[in-house]
Amino acid sequence: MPNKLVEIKNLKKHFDMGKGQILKAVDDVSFDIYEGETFGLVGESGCGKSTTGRTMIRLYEASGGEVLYQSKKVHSLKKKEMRRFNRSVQMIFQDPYASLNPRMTVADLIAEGLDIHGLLSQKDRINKVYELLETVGLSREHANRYPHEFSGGQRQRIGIARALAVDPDFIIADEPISALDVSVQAQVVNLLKRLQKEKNLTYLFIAHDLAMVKHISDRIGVMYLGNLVELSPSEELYSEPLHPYTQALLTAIPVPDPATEQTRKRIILEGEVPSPIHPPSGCVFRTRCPQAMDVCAKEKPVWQKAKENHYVACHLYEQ
Amino acid sequence: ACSSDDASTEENPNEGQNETGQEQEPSTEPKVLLLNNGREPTSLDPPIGFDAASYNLINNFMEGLTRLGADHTPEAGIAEDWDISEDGRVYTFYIRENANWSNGDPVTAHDFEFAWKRFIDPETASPAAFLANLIEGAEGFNSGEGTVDDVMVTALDDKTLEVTLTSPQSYFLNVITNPPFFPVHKETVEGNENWHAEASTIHSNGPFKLTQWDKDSQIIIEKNEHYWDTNQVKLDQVVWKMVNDSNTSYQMYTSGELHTSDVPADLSEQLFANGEVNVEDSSGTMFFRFNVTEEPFQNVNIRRAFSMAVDRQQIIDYVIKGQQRAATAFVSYGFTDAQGDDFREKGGDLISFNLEEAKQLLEQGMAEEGYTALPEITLSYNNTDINHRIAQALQEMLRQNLGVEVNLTSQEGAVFLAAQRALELQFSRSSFIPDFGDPINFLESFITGSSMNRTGWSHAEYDSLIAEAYQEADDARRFELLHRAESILFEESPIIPLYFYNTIYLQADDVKGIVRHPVGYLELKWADME
Amino acid sequence: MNKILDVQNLHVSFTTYGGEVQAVRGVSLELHEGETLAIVGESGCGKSVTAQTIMRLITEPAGRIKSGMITYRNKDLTALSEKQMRRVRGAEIAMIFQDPMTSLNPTITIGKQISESMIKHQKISSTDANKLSIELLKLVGIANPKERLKQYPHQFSGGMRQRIMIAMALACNPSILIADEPTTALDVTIQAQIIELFKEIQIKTGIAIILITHDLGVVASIANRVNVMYAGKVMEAGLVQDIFGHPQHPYTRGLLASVPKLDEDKSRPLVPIPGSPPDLFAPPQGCPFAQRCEYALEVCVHAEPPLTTVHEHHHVACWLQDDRAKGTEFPTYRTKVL
Amino acid sequence: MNVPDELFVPLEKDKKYAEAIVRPKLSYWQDAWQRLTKNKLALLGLVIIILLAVMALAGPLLVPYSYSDQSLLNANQPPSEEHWFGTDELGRDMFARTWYGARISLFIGLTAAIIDFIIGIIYGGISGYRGGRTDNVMMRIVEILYGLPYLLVVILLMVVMGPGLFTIIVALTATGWIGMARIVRGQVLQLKNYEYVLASRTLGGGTPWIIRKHLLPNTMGPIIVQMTLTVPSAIFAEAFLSFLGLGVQAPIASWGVMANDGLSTIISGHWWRLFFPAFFISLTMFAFNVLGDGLRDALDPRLRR
Amino acid sequence: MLSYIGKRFVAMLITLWVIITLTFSLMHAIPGSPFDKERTTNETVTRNLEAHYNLDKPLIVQYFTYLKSLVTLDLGPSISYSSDTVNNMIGRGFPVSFQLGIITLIIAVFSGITIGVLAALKHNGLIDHLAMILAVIGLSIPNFILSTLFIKYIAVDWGLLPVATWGTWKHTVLPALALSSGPLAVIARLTRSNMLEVLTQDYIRTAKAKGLSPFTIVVKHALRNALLPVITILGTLIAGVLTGSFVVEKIFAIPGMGKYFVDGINNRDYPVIMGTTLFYSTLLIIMMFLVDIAYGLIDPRIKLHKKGE
Ligand SMILES: Nc1ncnc2c1ncn2[C@@H]1O[C@H](COP(=O)(O)OP(=O)(O)OP(=O)(O)O)[C@@H](O)[C@H]1O
Ligand SMILES: Nc1ncnc2c1ncn2[C@@H]1O[C@H](COP(=O)(O)OP(=O)(O)OP(=O)(O)O)[C@@H](O)[C@H]1O
Ligand SMILES: [Mg+2]
Ligand SMILES: [Mg+2]
Repeated sequence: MPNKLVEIKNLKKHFDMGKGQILKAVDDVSFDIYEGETFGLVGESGCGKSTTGRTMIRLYEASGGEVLYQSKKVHSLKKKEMRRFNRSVQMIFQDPYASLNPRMTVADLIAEGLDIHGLLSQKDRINKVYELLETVGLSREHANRYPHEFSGGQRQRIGIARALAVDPDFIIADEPISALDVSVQAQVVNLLKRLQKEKNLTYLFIAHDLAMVKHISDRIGVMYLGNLVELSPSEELYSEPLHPYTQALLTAIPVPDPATEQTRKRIILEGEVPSPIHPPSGCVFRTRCPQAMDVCAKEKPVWQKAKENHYVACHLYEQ
Repeated sequence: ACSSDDASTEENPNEGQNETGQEQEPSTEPKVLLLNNGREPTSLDPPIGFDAASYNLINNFMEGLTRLGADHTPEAGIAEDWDISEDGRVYTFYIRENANWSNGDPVTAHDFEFAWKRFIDPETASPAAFLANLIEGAEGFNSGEGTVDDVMVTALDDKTLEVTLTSPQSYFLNVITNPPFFPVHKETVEGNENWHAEASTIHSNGPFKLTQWDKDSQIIIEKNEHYWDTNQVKLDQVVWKMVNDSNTSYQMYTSGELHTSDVPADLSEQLFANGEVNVEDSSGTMFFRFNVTEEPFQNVNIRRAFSMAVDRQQIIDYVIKGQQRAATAFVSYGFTDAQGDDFREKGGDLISFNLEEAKQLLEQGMAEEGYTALPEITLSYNNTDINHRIAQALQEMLRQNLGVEVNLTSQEGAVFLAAQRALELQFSRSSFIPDFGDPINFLESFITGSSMNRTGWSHAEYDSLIAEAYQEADDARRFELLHRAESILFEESPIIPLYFYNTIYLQADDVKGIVRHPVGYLELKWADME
Repeated sequence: MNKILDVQNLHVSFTTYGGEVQAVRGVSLELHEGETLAIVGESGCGKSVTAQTIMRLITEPAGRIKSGMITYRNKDLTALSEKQMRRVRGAEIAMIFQDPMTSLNPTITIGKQISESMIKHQKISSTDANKLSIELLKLVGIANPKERLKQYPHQFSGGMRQRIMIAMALACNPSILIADEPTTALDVTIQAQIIELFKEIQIKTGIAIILITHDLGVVASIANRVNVMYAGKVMEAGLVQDIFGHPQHPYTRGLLASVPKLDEDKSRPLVPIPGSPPDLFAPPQGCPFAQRCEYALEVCVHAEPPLTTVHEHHHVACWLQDDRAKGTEFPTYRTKVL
Repeated sequence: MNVPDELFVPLEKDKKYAEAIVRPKLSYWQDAWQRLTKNKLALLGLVIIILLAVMALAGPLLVPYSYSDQSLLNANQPPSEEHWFGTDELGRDMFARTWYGARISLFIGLTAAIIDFIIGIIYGGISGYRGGRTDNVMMRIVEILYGLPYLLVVILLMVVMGPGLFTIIVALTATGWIGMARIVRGQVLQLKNYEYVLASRTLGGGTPWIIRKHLLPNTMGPIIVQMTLTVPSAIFAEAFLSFLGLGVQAPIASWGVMANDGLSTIISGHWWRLFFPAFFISLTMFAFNVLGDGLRDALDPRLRR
Repeated sequence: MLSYIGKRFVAMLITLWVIITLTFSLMHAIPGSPFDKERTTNETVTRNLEAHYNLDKPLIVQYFTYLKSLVTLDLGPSISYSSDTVNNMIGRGFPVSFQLGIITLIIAVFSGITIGVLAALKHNGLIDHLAMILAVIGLSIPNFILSTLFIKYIAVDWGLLPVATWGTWKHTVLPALALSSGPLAVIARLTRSNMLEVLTQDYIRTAKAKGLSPFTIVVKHALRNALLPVITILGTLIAGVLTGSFVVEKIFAIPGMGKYFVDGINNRDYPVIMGTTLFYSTLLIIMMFLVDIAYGLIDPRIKLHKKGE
């Protein structure tokens, strides 16, 4: 068993919306990430994936629970430790257009981490930038250009190079490919996989495209309305999805094949995702669950082991 | 007397009259004079509104014991006659039987006693209270050292008022033409603390009565039938607007919305050339003060050099352009002595433009002080348009004539005054406008410790001459003392006089008989429109 | 099936600081009654511009139709005056846009936004329009339509907003609905809902749909015919079975290959199309895809490939279709990629 | 189809430039400059400003009169060969005075704009970035400054500091920065949640770093527009200060003061005394506005496509 | 909502208190006193005057006395106009300035927005350039010059309107025009740039796709969203315009309250300084509050209660 790199224990992140309203973006989520693996996190828009990621890297302070990185509590790191943490853990952002400052050169963007930490001399710095550009499949000539001169896929690579610049061990990739074209998505995913192999990186890969997540992840967690509802190795999740939500999610993915599409039966979820300010009682998914039972409204399902390495929170599987 | 003058000068009929007089008989049309008061009067309570904006108004709807006549000397007003004691200190006034308030009540000596004592009362806090200091007991009461009973003003009966002065002062009759000495309607004043805030509670006893007071916008006075001399009053109504912008008031004048106007500085040349401007003497002097406690003006020769290097006529002709008279001394024209001679003309030019002498004096002064170059000199002034121009012209003049570089500093009015009083200014602009018509009012400014001195200059002989003049009952002798004092002032030259004020104004052709006293306030009693 | 829309050889350019962008360079397409035509292609290939040109919505004077004809029911839309065009928009051809978050006016209630075009085109009273709006909201599956009408866009979730957009587009019973990436901004479960909704509506109203997307899965699940665009040109057009079953153009194949499949072994790396599309400021002379094409021939960089017919309804613009290319060592791709 | 047969051979690999970026290589500033030069109106503005600046320096030297030489006999002369812009009420050459005044007015306008800019962005930047309680308190302070009678503040400044250019600048900027601060704050409130700012934070970027590197450069557009509005308002405010004795001291006159002094010429007909200063103020205003508009467009790389 | 208003009210009181205190200190810190005149005064007179207006007491006592009278909303007597009270002055002047101000605002807002919208619609066209020139003129020709020009030509030479003073609607035309030129220019420019921004928004394209006419699009869809920034400046603008302009009121001899702001300070009329400042600040703060509320009305997305933003 490889080492646990990150442990998330009962993590909660609540936003105060004023008027006494509390938005529970992440509500009691626990999972571990092992060294060298890719942990996929999927779920509908707004279910709290990004918030989980951002709380892990301390863009938000946690409202409850804790995040351990290399067994240290992230949210109580001292200033000095925090600087080390900032180098060790990096984030790739969803939107390649919004995540690059349009008024900085590519070199400055990539070297920003180096500059903040004052890591390298001027000469080493530019060499490092060149090296990184080549690593992500761009060329040196690009160093003095501006983000608007690049295509989306290229921009996302710049974002990746920026994350790599400080030699991190752990990268949180928050929907790094959602904004890209299919053909470019593949470019980026291949790059991420290559880098993982070369640098022994650990990823938290957030996305809502299950096909892509399955392709890259070792294990996958499924979130719904601030809760983790299922967690399993990726192959198993597809072959044997347990939670009704996971099942619906899997059938919803359109397959680029007209023949299968015509014969396929979808589980169409009725209605909309409830508001995280007023989540349903008991199981949060019950309002849309095709298999909802009476107990679902009363009791919150417990997080349980269904099989080896396969966890689920659903009353259907409770003994 | 005045109205007949007007009739004689008005002979040639003009076009405007044909137009206005087309349909109606001129006499049936009410005569409404449109005037500009500039701004809201500070108060219509006689002892309080101590400024022209208030007194020009009060002077026309109120009357004191005496009133300035068309010849600018005091004549009988509410008092039809008076006696003066031998020693010149006790005045007994006899009030007219037909002197009435606008509500019909008679004006009594008690009203005067009440009004004057109220005026002097420190509680009233009249800014003009010092004018009463020549009344026995007034100064003491006002400063809190005496009581009201010490004030020697007594109504002997309903129509007789007796006043005792501290010293024989012939200009007393002139002083009491000033509005603070006007009576107030005792009953109203005692009954209503805020009587002076509204037209309805202000009772008039003058040629006009106050009928409407729209604060900040206009004041209307109408002919007062209860006035003892109401037959002399020709106008039916006077509307005073409050236009505080000389360009605007000029524009209103040209479009017929006002009958008189000031002359905007930039236009004066043209208007003078067209002969549209009326010029009348006024009293008061525009001058500059040296601070004799500051270098280099501790030196009298340097001061005199500066003063002589100023070509006053040139500044008047090309900068001010108002046909003022150059000031070659401090006391302005218009004060006649016992012999009927003008004080100024008799006193002559005490300083005048003389470039040669100026240069020589400067050299001499600098040698005395051991200067090779003059210390830095800064001329300060409160920033108004005209001051600004004069200062620049003076600066250039001193540079050309004496080779002296002067810096200019303009300041906000109150800051400037405070600094000047505190003797913080080295060389500064000033002006003097007399409160009553006597040269002593000018000259007492420069006695040691006077709040008007502001030069740091102090001269024992000068002080004693003024003190002596105060006690002198004989006018001829008194004027002599004053002449001597004035020549000392110019031997010492703590000031540079520039010009004597005059009044220049535009006036519609059909308006006649407005009297503008050199010292005193606008007089409409004899005004008329045709 | 009647042809209701016929676009012939459309050229559209934009003048910008950087020069002229030739966004659409000779696109032809046709739409028949009751069918769904999908336009797919990478970002920036001119899908939206084509759609907006049909509606004559491109921003003038920067954007200009340089040549081409758009025939809608025997009317040439390019020749209509702006006023006449306004009668077509919304009433006959309706459009929904990519981003439901920004395409609704944030300061106007959705009720007003829906009824607006009915009041304008059908000259009905606002109370009638209101009733119809309620029906429309029901049609697109929004609960409590009455109350919902009074709410503002920000009070709806993304999926609901997209449905509101659809309701708005359907308001005047148009004969054509152009849907420009209607599901791109939504997540899969909502996307599935919307696709089902489209199908339903088409059955109910017989509307013809032009669906613009780059998600091949969506295309597979709903389209009858597909146009594949690249760099302002149509590369391949055909029935959905042809495109997915027998893709002829290397670009189409590349697109299909780069999509990961759920039931596929993940150790197989994805096959991306290398490189990025050409610059439309200076489009290449020959085939625009040549630089990224694995099978490119010398001819591809020199001359534009002509549109050839593979069989009825299936056309492709590629030199590999030329008989002379058949002799080269590349096998013509005929097997199923799935 | 007349395509030669020999072209039907595989394309050589090195002819493919798959990853190349075909767009012309331009740095941010080159790009901005190019856009600016394409904007004729903006260029015109720039040229006018340069000309005004040159004339401010050289103008007074072109005539044999200094700004202070009086010739009382020659007062109020209309423009002529001798006096190109006529003479003023003391017979001084308006041409020399106008260009001498340009020095003062342009200097004051620019300096005030720059200082407003500096204080405004620091204050607005902090207020917006910190948000919450800090922002609340800082905005209340702004309200207080708005509420205080400016005249009193200015008089106090004059008394404490005495007249002079420095005091003028202090007085102009005492409240002048507020507008700028509010604009910057509004922008920063919006920008601070952008992903590139978050990215910088995950890299360990502190507040000053983020404000300097990310927030400010992206707020330049509205800031520039605000700055262009500051220039003329500072020019007039100086005239007002001069009335309180705070302005430059006579006989030097700024445009604002000359325009003030020339007011009554509307009636007297000595139009040149008002026209020239007013015209040049308008021209400055115009130039800065069109240049500002152009700059705002030029600095926004999104407008490229 | 109520608690929100309550909180804002408390904040407003605190802000006002700070303003009062600072103004009080400032006005006593500058040289000069209400009784300093060029004209002769002597010490006794000054002393009597000071006693009369309670200025002989220590400053701290004066300060608390003032605060105490404020509780009863009594702003005290004027010193320079001794038969007047500050309450009366404001009560008299404000309605006049208010009337003029409202007309000014109507002109400025309506024409400003119209011009701005037209300029945006004809971006870089003739109207746009004309509007730009108009804005430049509006911003660079101060209202005192405009006022004088108007009087000279419109009133005197052409005789169309009265020269000055206050009374009928005719008297309001020229000053309102002069006053509105600056704000008009600012609003026009703001509207134009926001309109340009809004017109590129997706929802405008949606509206076009519905076949709506340009007029409907602008009025119903674009304007509202373009007005937010205009609303922002309206807060301070309204407070400024409604309390009158010293210069314009002086030139047109209008009995508004603008002059008290300046005269009060020139005369060192302490109660007037305090009263006008207090009045203006209160109005200003209320306006700013109303602007916040207007935001919410114009844009339903903006919530008053939202923290931090
Ligand atoms: N800073 C914030 N303040 C208030 N609410 C927030 C904030 N950030 C996120 N939320 C709310 O928290 C919930 C979870 O948001 P989050 O961004 O984590 O979702 P997500 O799963 O990443 O969705 P997406 O796939 O759309 O990115 C949402 O309801 C969101 O509105
Ligand atoms: N208003 C415009 N001005 C200049 N260029 C434009 C404009 N609109 C579109 N373009 C250019 O035209 C080309 C085609 O754009 P279009 O929006 O049609 O792409 P698309 O296929 O819809 O892409 P996406 O999938 O990203 O929506 C792009 O290169 C784009 O940059
Ligand atoms: Mg997210
Ligand atoms: Mg598109």
